Parts: sequence; C-alpha cells; structure tokens
Amino acid sequence: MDIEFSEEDLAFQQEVRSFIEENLPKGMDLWTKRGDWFKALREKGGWDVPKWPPEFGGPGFTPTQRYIFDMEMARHSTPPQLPFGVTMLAPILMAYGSKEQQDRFLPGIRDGSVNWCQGYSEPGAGSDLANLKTKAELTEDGKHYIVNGQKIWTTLAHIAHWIFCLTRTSSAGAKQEGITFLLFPMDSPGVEVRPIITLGGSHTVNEVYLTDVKVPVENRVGEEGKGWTYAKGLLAHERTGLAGIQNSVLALEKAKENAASIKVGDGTLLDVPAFRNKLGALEAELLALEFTELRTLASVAAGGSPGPESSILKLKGTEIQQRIQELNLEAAGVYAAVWGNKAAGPKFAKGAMSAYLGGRATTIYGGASEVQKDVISKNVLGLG
Amino acid sequence: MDIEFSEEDLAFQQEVRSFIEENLPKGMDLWTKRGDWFKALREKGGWDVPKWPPEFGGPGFTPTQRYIFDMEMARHSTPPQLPFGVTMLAPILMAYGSKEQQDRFLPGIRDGSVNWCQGYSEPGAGSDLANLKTKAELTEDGKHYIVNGQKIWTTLAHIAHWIFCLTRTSSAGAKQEGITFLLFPMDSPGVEVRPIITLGGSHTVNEVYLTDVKVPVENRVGEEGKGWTYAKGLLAHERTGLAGIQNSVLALEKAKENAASIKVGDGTLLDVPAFRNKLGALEAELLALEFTELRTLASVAAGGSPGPESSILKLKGTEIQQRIQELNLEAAGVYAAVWGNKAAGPKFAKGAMSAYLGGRATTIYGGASEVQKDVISKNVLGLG
Amino acid sequence: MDLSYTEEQQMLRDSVQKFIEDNYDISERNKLTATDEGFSRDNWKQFAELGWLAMPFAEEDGGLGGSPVDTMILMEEFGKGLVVEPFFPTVVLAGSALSQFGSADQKAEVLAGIIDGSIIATFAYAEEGAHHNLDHVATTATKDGDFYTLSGTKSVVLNAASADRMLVSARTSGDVSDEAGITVFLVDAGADGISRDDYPTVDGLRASEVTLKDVKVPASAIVGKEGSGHDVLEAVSNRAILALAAESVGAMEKLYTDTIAYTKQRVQFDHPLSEFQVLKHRMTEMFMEHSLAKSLTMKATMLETQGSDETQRTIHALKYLIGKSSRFVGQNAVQLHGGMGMTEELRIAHYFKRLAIIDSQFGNTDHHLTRFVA
Amino acid sequence: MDLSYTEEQQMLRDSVQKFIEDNYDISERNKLTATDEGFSRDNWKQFAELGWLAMPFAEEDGGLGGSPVDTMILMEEFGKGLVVEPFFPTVVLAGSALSQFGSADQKAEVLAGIIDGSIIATFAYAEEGAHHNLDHVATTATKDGDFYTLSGTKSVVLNAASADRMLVSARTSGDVSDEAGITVFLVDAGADGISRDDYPTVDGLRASEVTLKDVKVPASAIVGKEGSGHDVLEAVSNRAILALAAESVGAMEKLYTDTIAYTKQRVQFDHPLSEFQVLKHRMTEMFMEHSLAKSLTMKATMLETQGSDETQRTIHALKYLIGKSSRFVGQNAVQLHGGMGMTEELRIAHYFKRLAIIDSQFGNTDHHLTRFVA
Repeated sequence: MDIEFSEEDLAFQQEVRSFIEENLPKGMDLWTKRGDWFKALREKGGWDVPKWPPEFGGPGFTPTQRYIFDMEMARHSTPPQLPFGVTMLAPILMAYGSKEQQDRFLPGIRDGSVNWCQGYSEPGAGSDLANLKTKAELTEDGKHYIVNGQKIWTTLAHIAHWIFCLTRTSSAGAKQEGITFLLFPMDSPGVEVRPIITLGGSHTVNEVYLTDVKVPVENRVGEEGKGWTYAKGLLAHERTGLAGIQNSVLALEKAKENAASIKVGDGTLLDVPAFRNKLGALEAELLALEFTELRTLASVAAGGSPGPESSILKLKGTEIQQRIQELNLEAAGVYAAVWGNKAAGPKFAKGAMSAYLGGRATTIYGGASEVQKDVISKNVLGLG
Repeated sequence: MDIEFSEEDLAFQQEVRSFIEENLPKGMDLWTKRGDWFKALREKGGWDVPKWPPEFGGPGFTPTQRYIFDMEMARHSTPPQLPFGVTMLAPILMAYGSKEQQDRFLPGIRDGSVNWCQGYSEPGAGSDLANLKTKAELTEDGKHYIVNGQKIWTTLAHIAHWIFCLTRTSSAGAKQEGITFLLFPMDSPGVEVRPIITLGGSHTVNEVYLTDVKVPVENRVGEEGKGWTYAKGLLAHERTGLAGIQNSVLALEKAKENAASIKVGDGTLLDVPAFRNKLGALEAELLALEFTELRTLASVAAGGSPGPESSILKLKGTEIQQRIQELNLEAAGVYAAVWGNKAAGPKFAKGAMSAYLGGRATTIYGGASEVQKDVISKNVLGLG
Repeated sequence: MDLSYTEEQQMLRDSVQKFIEDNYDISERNKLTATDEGFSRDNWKQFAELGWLAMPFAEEDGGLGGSPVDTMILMEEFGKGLVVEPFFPTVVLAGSALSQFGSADQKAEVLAGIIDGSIIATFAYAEEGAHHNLDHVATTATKDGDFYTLSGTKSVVLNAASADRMLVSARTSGDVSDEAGITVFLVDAGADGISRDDYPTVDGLRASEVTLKDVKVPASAIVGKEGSGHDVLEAVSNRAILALAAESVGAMEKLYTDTIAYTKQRVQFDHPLSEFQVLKHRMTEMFMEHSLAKSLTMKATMLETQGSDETQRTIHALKYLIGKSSRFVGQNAVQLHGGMGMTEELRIAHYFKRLAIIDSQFGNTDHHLTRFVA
Repeated sequence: MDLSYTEEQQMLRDSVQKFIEDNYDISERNKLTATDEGFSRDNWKQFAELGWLAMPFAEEDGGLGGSPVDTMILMEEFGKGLVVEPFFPTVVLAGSALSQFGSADQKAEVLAGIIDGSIIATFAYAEEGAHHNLDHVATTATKDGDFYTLSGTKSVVLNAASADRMLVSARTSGDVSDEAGITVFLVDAGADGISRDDYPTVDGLRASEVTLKDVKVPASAIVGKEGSGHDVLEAVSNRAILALAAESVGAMEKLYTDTIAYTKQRVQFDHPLSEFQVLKHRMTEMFMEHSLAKSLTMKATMLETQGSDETQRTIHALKYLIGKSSRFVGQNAVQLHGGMGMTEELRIAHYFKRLAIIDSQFGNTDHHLTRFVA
C-alpha cells in the first residue's frame, strides 16, 4: 500500500503539465482560440477524447493516468467539451452501434462539428425514467419509425444538431422493456423546441415536442426494445462525471480566496469562526471523498470492479458542490441580490448567485439523490 | 396578542415561588424529607396532582397556571414523582374506570404508596404496539382472565407493586381491536421479572414473563376489546411529558456552567467558537420550541385543540435533550471514560456519560422518532 | 398572556389575504416584476387606502397606532403572496427610523406622505467592505455652517429608483467602523450630486448602487442627533429583521404546503411521491422548521412590542434561526419538486430566491449566531 | 500509487480475523472485561507469538519493520473484534515514543520487552485542566544532580494497573502550558512515590488516576531530550490518532452491517424494518460515513508512512471526521436497533460506547477541527 505515484506516473504528470503550459491559450485567447487547444490535444495522440479506447482513437490511458490527466486539466481550468456527444453518446455507439453508425457519427462528435442533446426525461418520466411514453411506430414498409411524444429538461436542445432519444416501441412486458434508442436530426420535420426558463432566468433546458417525426431504421442503435439496457450503462457514466470532485477541490480553494477578500472587523471573513469551521468541515469531507475516488480508481486499475465506494461519489460530490456554492453566496453578502447585467460589490458576487441557483439541479438531474440512495441501499447494501 | 402574563397569572407565579421557598426541603433534606414536600403540595389544594381535575382532588389550574406551575417546579428542581401512576394510569381510570376502581386505586397512586409499571411493549410489539400477543382468556365461569405472554422494556417493574397491562382477548378484526386493559399485582403467581441491563450497566427496564396469571374481571378497565383506544389517549399524554422542555432550559444553563468551568487556553471551553456556536444554535432552537409549547397551551386555553404544533414537541424536545447531553460529554473531555463508582476530573463528568448513554432511549421509547414522523405526516400533513 | 389575534388583527389579516387572492398570482407578479418600476403604483394606492401604510405609526403622527405585531401580520401575508410593492423599504425601514427618531417637521412632512401613499422612501445603509456591519460607514458628511456635505457610495439601496426620499447613514466623525460618529440624514432622492446605477435583484425586486457626490443638506435633515446614527441603525435593523422573519414564515408556509400538494399529484414508480416515506419525513421536517421559525418570530415580535430586555438577544437568535430554516425548507421544496422546482413557472423558485436574499440582508445566519452567543 | 495490501499485509489481516473468530465473541469479551485486569494475559502471549507486538518496530530494534499501514490493519480488526488487550497503550503509545525517541538502552530493555510480550507499558499524558491540550503539563520534574524528582497527578492512564513501565510527561521548565520545557520520562510503574486510583472505563477497559509524589528517576530515564517533550507528545499523538481512527473504522463497519442484518429480521407493522425507505436511506448514510472515514484513514496513514508535509493537517481533518462519522453511525445503529440497541447483550452498545470514548481521547472533533482550520 503506497500513496505515491510511480516514476512513470510522475513523468506522465509532468508531460501533461508541460503540454498544458505550452498549448493552453492564455487570457482572452482562451475564448477565441479554443479550436487550437482541441486540435493540439488531438494531435498529441487522442488527448481530446481521453476516455475513448485506442481502437477509436483514444489515448489508452491507464486508470491512474486518466486520474492524473483529469486532475491536471481541472487544476488548470482547461475548457471543457460539451459532454453529450463525447462522454454520453459515444460509449453507447462504440458498444452497441453498427460499424456504419460509428463511422458516420463519431468523427462529428469528436471534432465538435455536431452538437448532440439527450432525449430521455419526459413529463411523466423523471426519476422514474423507464416510465416513458414517447411512441415510435414502424411504418408498414419497415423503413422508418414515426415518433410522437414529448421530452422535457432537454439540455441545450436549442443549439443541438442531433438528438439521441429513448422511445417506446412496445408496451408489453415490464416497463423497462420495449424501449428503443433512436438518433435523429433536430431539424427533422415535427421537432419543436420550447425553452424552459429556470431559476435565475437562464435558458439551458427545453421541452422538445415530437409530432410524426420520421426516423430511418438505420438510425436505431442496437436492437429494437433494448434501449433501456444501453441507456442504463450510459447513466452510470453520467453519474461518475457529475461528481466533479477535482473541480470541487479547485472551487473550495477559490471559495477561500473569495472569503479572504471580504473584510470583517480587523480580519476577513475567513477569520470568522462560524464560517471558517463550516469551510473546514467541508474540506475534511472533500479530502475523504477525493481519496474515495482514488480507491475506486485503484480498484479498477487492479482489474476489479469500481467497488461499492464508487456509488457514493455522485451523491456526496454534488452535495459538496452545493455546499461550496452556499459559502460563496454567504461571502457575497448583500451583493448576492444584484441581478441582470449589473455587477456590484466583489467580483465573484454575481457568479455566486447564478452558481447557487443553477447548482440546485445537480442533486435532481442524472438521478435525484433520493433515487441514488434507493439504488445504493438495494444494490450495495442488499436492502429490499 | 400579548406575551406578558396577566396580573392574576403573575400573582399566581409569585404564590408558587413563595410556596416552594417555604416548603421545599433544602440540601440533603431533599432526600430524607420528600414526604413532607408532597404532603405540603397536597395540603395546598391538590398541587401534588396538578394535572388532575378538581372532581378528583386536583387544583383545577388553567392551562396558563399549569404552565407557570410546571416552569417554576422545573426551575427549582423539585423532586419528580414517578409518572406511571399519577400521569399515565390515573387519567385512564378517571375517564374509563368504574367508580369502584377509581376509589380503590387513585388514593394509592396519589400518596405514592403503590408503585405502578406499564405493561405495553412486547418482543414483537415495539413501535408497532398494536401487534401485541400476550393473551388473556376468560375462565369458563367468567370471573377471571388467565394471562399468558411476555412484556419487555418494562420500566421499574422490579420495584412496582401493580402493573397496568395491555392484553389480547381476541384476534379477530384489525389488530388494534381485541385488546383489553387489565390491572394486577406484581406479586400475583405467574409473574416473573428479569432485569435488562442497558447501555452503561444500569438496571431500569425489565422483561416481565406472565404464566397463567389469574386476574379477576373486576380488574378490567372499561370494556373488553377497547384497551387500544384507552391506551392511545394515554400515549399522547406520555409523549407530551417526554418533551421536558422546561428541564432542557435548565439543563442548557447547567451545560453552559459546566463548559465555563473547563479551562481552555486563556479562557474556558465556552469561549471556543466551535463549541459556543453549537450551544448557540441549540439555544435558538430551544427558545423556539419553548414558545411552541406556549402556543400549544394558548390554543388549549382558548378552548381549542392543542394545534398541529403540539406534535413536534416530543420529537424536537427529545432531540434537544440529546444534544445537550452531547455538549456535557464533550465538556467532560477525557474524564468521559471514568466509570464504576469512581469519579475523576470535573464533578459533572461522570453524570455526563450516564446521561448521554441513557438519553439514547428518549428517541426510542414512547414512540420512536421515526414513528412520530410517520404519525405527523399522516395526521397533521395528510400525507398517505 | 394571550397569543391569539385581536379582532382588528384578524380583520387586517383577512384584508391582506383577500387583496392577494384578488390581485396576486404568480403570472400577475411576473408581469409586475417585468415593468420598469417592478411594482404597481395602483396597488400602492390601495395599500394606502386600506390603511396598511399607516398601520405601525402612532396616532399623533397620523398613523393607526398599531404595533410590530400588526407589521408581522402584514409581512407574513406579503410573504405568502410574494408581494413586490416597496412596503419594506418605505414603511419598515424609513418609516421606523422617522417614527422613532424623526423631528416634528420630518414627521409632518415625510411620515405623513408615507402614510397617505404619496411618498416612497428607502434607507441607504449598506456599503462595500461592510459585510453586514451597519456601523461600517465610509460615506462622509462634512459640516459647513448650517449645512452638511455628503459623499460616498451606498449599495443595494432597495427601490431607490422609485424613492422620493432616502435615509442615508454617513460619518460625521470617527473611524470607518466606529459605533460613534455615524449620523443619519433624510435626503431628497433627486438632490443634486446623487447618481444611481439601477438593477433588478434576483428575487424580482429593484435596487441601486447610489453615489453621493457633495450632496448638500441642511442640519434639519438629521434624523435623531448628530453622531447617534448607530442607535437609529440598530433600531431600524431590529424592526427590519422582525419584518423579514415574518415574510419568511409566510414564504415557508407556502413552500411546504405547495410541496405537499405537488407530491400528492406527481406519480413516479407507480406511486404518488407523497407515499414515499423519505419524502413524507422530509416534508414533516419542513413543517417543523416552519413551526419553530413561526414561534420565535411571534416571541421576538411580542418582546419588541413590550420593550423587553430580552429583545436584542432574541432577535439575533431569530435571524439565525430564520436563515437556517429558510435554507432547509427552500432547498427541499426545490428538491422535492424535481425539475419543476427549477422553473420560473411555479411559485417555488420565487419563494426560494426571495428567502436566499432575505438571508443576505441585515446580517446572515453566521453574523447573528456570532452575536447571539457573544 | 498502489492502494492494495501486500501479500504480507493480507496475511496479517487474515491472522487477526482468525484470532478474533476463534477467541472473541461478545460473551467472551464480557467475561474478560469482568476480570481484575480486564483482559487476557494468554491472549497477550499469543499477540507476541503472532508477531503483532513487533509489527511496527524497526528490524534493528528487534521488530518486524512494519509501517503505520500494518498498525492500521491490526487496529481496524481489533475495532471489529472489540479487543480489550492493551495493544494501544503498550505498542502504539509507549512503543511509538520509544522507537522514535528512545535511547539505545531504553530500546534494548523496554522495547525488547514490549516486543516479546514481557512488558506492558502505557503513557501518562492527560491532566486535569488540560482539556485535550497535551502541552498543558503541571506535573513537575525537578533536577537534582543526575536525578529528577517527579510530582503531579496524571489522569485516565490506560491500563496503568497492569503496566510495568509508564511514560510520563512532566515539566522541567516554563509555564504550565508552554510548548517548550516538557520532558518525557520512562518510569517504573512500581517506583516509590507512585500511587494509583484504578477504575474501569465505560467501554469496559481499565484506567487509573496516577499520582506521583517525589518519584526519583535518573537522567537516563529521559525519552528524547530534556525540554523537547512536545515533539514526543506530538509524534505519539499522531500515531495514536491513526490507530484510533482505524479502530473506529472497524467498529463502524460492524455497526452498519449489524444494523442491516438486524433490520432484515426485525418485523414491525407487518414488514421487516429493512423495507422502510427512511431506514434504508439512513443505513445508506451510515455506509457512506464509514466509506469516507475509511478513505481518510487510509490516506492519512499512508502520508504518515511517507513522511509527507501534509500529514499533520490531514491527521487533524481525520480525527474531526472520525468523530463526526462515529457519532452518526453509532447513534443511528442504536436508534435502528430500538430497545435492543440499548442492551448490553448485543455488540451494538459496546461499539457505541467505545466510539464515544475514542472521541474523547487525543482531542475531540472540535479540538481538531479548530486546529485543521488554524
């Protein structure tokens, strides 16, 4: 048992750091030259798709390397990719898609030329996703599905070119059966996107109405009726991604800086015991959670399963994100109220409220915390 | 709306204070002259049984008077009575007992010459009390019940003279039906008491084995099969009593004194922000809970029901008791460990651990907190 | 001791409830918050006609001689209705200061205008670098004969764009966070040298950064005595906290009852959410938090009315407790509404945001807990 | 980075598990705690034979050259088994001090005796008025030629009645809570001038108040250097916390798994308790608390092994976190066992008490949280 990185791993860490140092655009260039960054990552040997296996152009990182890679990327606040294509759809296509589908869709996913959105949740199917009602019926000639129904909470549907969508092709059997995984363009006739304005007035999620949308059968991924199985694997992916532990480590450091910039009495907010102790309690848990992620990783690296500890990552990770957001909100003081395009008070204040409001979603989307606990108690603890 | 006591109430408060001043035995006399105290209370006009109605010799306090009375008694740490007879059985006898039963049992309850214990819980009937199995069968001549079964968690059964006991006389219908309320002496043939040693080695609760115990029918309270209805009313009584809010107010003051006696650095434990803020958070909640009790009381005084707020008193009251116990335990430091007859370190240290251990029972007995929440969500919030 | 409302108080409550039923639902409110001023002048006229703007003021000042209990009743109902009219800055902040510390002239002119609805007023107390310390006042007031010249910047001044008058805390002597040497001035909102940067607040209300540059006011503009502004700020802050607590209690009641209603009709896994034990218990805890918060609000309000020695401590405890329960109730209401709790369509999100802002005003939970245990 | 146990470490764990399976169940433990010494000398002999008492010490000192990771493995299993033998005071407290700071003579004599099982030792560090501050030392050591005279009272000295040797912190200079001026002495437990007041502790172990009255020891009894006792205390405290954390992790594992097992068979309201969603989620939270506590214990132990700069901070975080999770897991295990959790019959109550005591030793949650954020 040894917490130190091997010499190879340390060398790899150095390589990642040097790469970032040399290639990450600085200052405002980060916004205008994002393309250069992703190009450099790609040319480095598939670093633009760190989780993809080598046969699909990924770098073939070991689990430890991936941990180091993620950590360094988080530490240097490199620009993130939209996750829907690269992280969520691509693994499904690799595992269950046809060779044709892989050749057709993976390049656009990888180079970011095609934006995807995820058509899962429906008004009656939130936490209980398998309850979905959107119908896909095969035409008589067997060449198309005709899709009717409504999706909701569809993130970035208004800028997506394509959607991957769960549809019901049969209502016989258990509700997990008879679900089919379809892909279609968002500009197909019969697709209508209506914005949902969420807490704080932002437009990220949408309702998507589907009326007689015609989808060629070759756009079905895998077998008809097996969509639930494919999606479940993908949900697990999504949950790991949502834990965002390395980002929380950074965010906590930033929260400390924010608090240290707020004068209170002769010192700063960071010296106020009530605040400081909350921060400490949070940091102790985050240290523990960070190491729990390492244990999960080590378990996988040793050729095993991620272990029961992995199940707590999303649950605790999102809770910690929210608590960091609360601390920033508190540090913002009266300036928490300022909205619209205006900023007043300390620089971080305005972002603090947006983050706090938007952050409430992290314990709801991607499997609400209550559902996660149901799942852990059943699958990990064997409670009926 | 007015928080001040009326002049009459203030005069009554003064009367109670003067009475205590004049009659409460001081110092060690409190232990040897308890009898005098209760006698004086009785002679004052039924103050020994403050909750009893005037027709049974109680003082006929208004709700505000009873609040003032309870508060002053708590503030002066007057010796408590065992609750089983005076508080728990007596109201049942008054409401459902025959004139003969009232004449026979109430005097012994009142003067403390007869100790009672409560035969409710069974190994299979804890939180789910209605599930009880102890059987009472009528003899052929209809003159006696023959009781067989086992009770558990019977507080002070080993010093009780009599027991009031829930027994099953029929298993037809819902399990709440067919339960009969019986009284019998603990020295009846077939009654066997076995001690249960609880957390910290104390002997307060017992198992009571009942084998062919013969109980005359005239010892049945009310109708056969109606025992559950009678007991439920009594349980509500028990729950209110368990909140102990006035005692917590005192206990919190004592906890502050304890902490102030522990030197830390240049100050005391009371100056350590982590401790002090916990104490403050607790005190704020206790202030709110104390006033919630007053609201309940005001509601009753105004001729109404206790109101939905009353349901939270036991739940929050016991939680607060436990948190005060934790603070004392923390203040005891390393001396929390000292056990047996020895005492070391600050005076309060030894009592602190016993109280903490014993205190775990308060959220279990008399309706576990989880069951209380089930009840509130159903009865108060109307949740299915 | 009598914890029930008087007949007059019941009538007051009924009248607010009726007003809200008739005039406020969430779409109506959304329309109001989208207007320039962020509230309705017509509603404001009705407030005056119904006597609400006169409620807490002494009869000799033209008021109805009500007590903080009446303000509590109003604010609790305003909290339920998510009312956006500037009752809080005008009546609670400026009104409390003037009625308790104002000169006869100030009362005759400004308090009378507040009461009849013709004057909207506010209090400019916050400054950058103060973080909840009302005594941190960098704005200066320099004496020059019978006049004072005010300079400095005030933050998050509620409804400043609509206000006719503005109370301003400024420093006439002492160091930046001394208790002594603060003076409160009554300033014309349109006076020369005042400029504003207006913005909406996240809860749909309005506020401004207000800059004073050599604003000249006569000595008669002083509210109370020169240098004793601390007392004014403390008194106003206490009334403000009581009012915000009552508003929070109203908002929390709606949050937990709306959540109960929603979970009863929302079906997941073939059962209404209201049948899941974890959610039932969560809602029970929300109910309990609301009950306790309401109890302490009542207690503190009655202590203030009575002028008890315990008032100040209890108000610290109250603001702490309100912040804690609001956070619990608000966050869980959103959580139990799932995605729907995140939308601007339901009231839930609006109560949630309002409660978050209330915690940030007049000292947050940590600030008051620290003072409560001091 | 490699978080798996080596083959040797797996064998160590298996050997402790087997020992506990063969020798320890709750009734066996209850018999041991009822004896005079409160533990079994036979078991102790086996500990020596199995090499456990030699595990963490350097090979040149006669040990097995293990690391804190090995101690972690032993203590975690001891925690599961509720082991009562004085491994903690002898090997972890006295052993760490001697192996890190002891002279060659001290090692040759005492460490060797600890390793072969012939010497039981302990550390007398606590004093009244210290409240978790190890540097608060009122016990005096006055130099007189080549000798020192020790006087003072030490509290809650673990297994003092069974100990052959005792390490004692005493003040050779400075004020009562100065960091400098503390010296640690190795004292014969039966030396003239030592008197004891023995008692059981609430977790079934043994301790004493130990009074030293003019106890004369040679200069060679100093462990480390005169006046540098603070370093010894700090080093011992860190090892102590790591060991107690591992023991807690073991105890918590049993608490949550026992609770799962109990709720599966306990039927109330016609269902096993394990089917109630609130209890399922509670047990999930217990499991999570255990997982996190275990993670941080592993991390801190490896940092200590590696001698990292982060060690001290991580150990403060650890003791805080262990205290917090132990309380949650312990209290809920009792709560979910209902009345049965209150009885001495089941293991639950014993784990619960042990965890409560662990929080009180070497600084409680507040103490370490305060230091962690300092």
